[in-house]
Amino acid sequence: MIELKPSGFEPYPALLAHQASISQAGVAFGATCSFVGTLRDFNEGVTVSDMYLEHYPGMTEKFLARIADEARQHWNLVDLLLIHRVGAISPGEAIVLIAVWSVHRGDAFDACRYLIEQLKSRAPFWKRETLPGGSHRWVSANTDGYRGGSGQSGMDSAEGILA
Amino acid sequence: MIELKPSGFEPYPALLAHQASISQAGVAFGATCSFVGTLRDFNEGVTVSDMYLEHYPGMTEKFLARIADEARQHWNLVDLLLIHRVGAISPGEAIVLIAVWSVHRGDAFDACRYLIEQLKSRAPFWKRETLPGGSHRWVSANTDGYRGGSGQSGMDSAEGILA
Amino acid sequence: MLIQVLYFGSLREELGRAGESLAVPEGSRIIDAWHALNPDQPWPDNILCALNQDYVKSVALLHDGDELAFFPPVTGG
Amino acid sequence: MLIQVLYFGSLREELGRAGESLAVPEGSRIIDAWHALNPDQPWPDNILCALNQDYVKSVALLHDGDELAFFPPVTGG
Repeated sequence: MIELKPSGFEPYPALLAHQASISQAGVAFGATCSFVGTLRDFNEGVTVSDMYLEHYPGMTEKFLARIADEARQHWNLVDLLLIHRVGAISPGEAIVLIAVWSVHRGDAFDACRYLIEQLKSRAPFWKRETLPGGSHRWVSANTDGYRGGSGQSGMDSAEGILA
Repeated sequence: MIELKPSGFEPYPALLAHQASISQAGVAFGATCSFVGTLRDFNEGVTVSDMYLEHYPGMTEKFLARIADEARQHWNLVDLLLIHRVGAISPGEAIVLIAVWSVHRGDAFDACRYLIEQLKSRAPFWKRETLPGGSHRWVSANTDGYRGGSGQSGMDSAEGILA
Repeated sequence: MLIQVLYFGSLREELGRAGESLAVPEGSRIIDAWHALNPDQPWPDNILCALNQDYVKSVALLHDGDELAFFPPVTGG
Repeated sequence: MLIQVLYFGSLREELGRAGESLAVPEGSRIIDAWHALNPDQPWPDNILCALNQDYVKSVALLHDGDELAFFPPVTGG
């Protein structure tokens, strides 16, 4: 199931509610991998205010449905759940939940990672950050999701607010 | 935090309780990756009865603490939680929860995957499956966590019960 | 041919427009539509294009009734 | 030297013993302790050994007071 949420949601209760619907016919899954992206309230010592998540109505849903189909075709999955916020979001709130259920752990892990990487690099969402003075700036780009070390690439300061 | 649980536990409430303790000083994490292993109630059409999880008191705790330390040294983590059942376990119950919090998603994903792979291949736990007639058999080996396809290796039938 | 054009994110804000209609001759490509709509703006670095809600390259041909979108690198998740 | 020996999982069940003490001469290795305790059992395929709760190879030297464990491949998680 794929859902765009215009207001706050609790990722783990949402995961459990979806899992209950999977489990009704018996416990068919042995592995669940989930990812939650959360808006931090601090970035390098600066308090982060609200964020606004713009999206492209129609294309965003289409793109998320496509990557979900790709994941289902590529791995042996029991089910998946993808919830993404749109609109105004406050520090501490969940931005995205991806949960993948499978029989064996490799499929759940790999599909979950695939979905978040595709979403981060290609799904039409744009984050606009509210600065302390009330002005705003657009987050310029997502990165590979690492900071420093291990030969991973760095990232610009605006992106550093989010995972 | 690392915990061996002699009775059932609810993985996502446990995750949330731990997350609340992390968040008390502000939302320092942007990414959470979690894995839950669940005992299935069906394996290739055969109803699975209870499982017993034996462990090596002392060494199990020591081993889990070591892989947690390794994960903290290798990746930039905010915190991690690892809960594993011991003793009698019923279908539908969680066997293991691994949750990893980090600033950036790559660290949480990679550390979570590292922990479950190390745990599956090296942590001193042994599963004894109760068969429908009341007799039992030992699960012979864990695998790489995939079934068929994608050039992944297969697994024996006893292992197929669990992710 | 008439197409519908949409702008998102910082690009929408920089241009001061969320979208507009455009009449283009047969054989027009995406980059031609950009220049017709924004004659004083060079083709932006890193701009992304979607035609009828699928990613395409700037050389893609336009057809009557197309929905064309321009936007900066995405930052969801 | 006196060591403590433990067995786990299917191996414990096959041997019918969870553990025992063993006196070994100086210079004994893990594999020597196995043969002393199980004279009619060949060294099992895939057996794992831990000495004082750390994985070691079968050629590891024993010391007085050691805790030695034998067990089959692990199946947790």
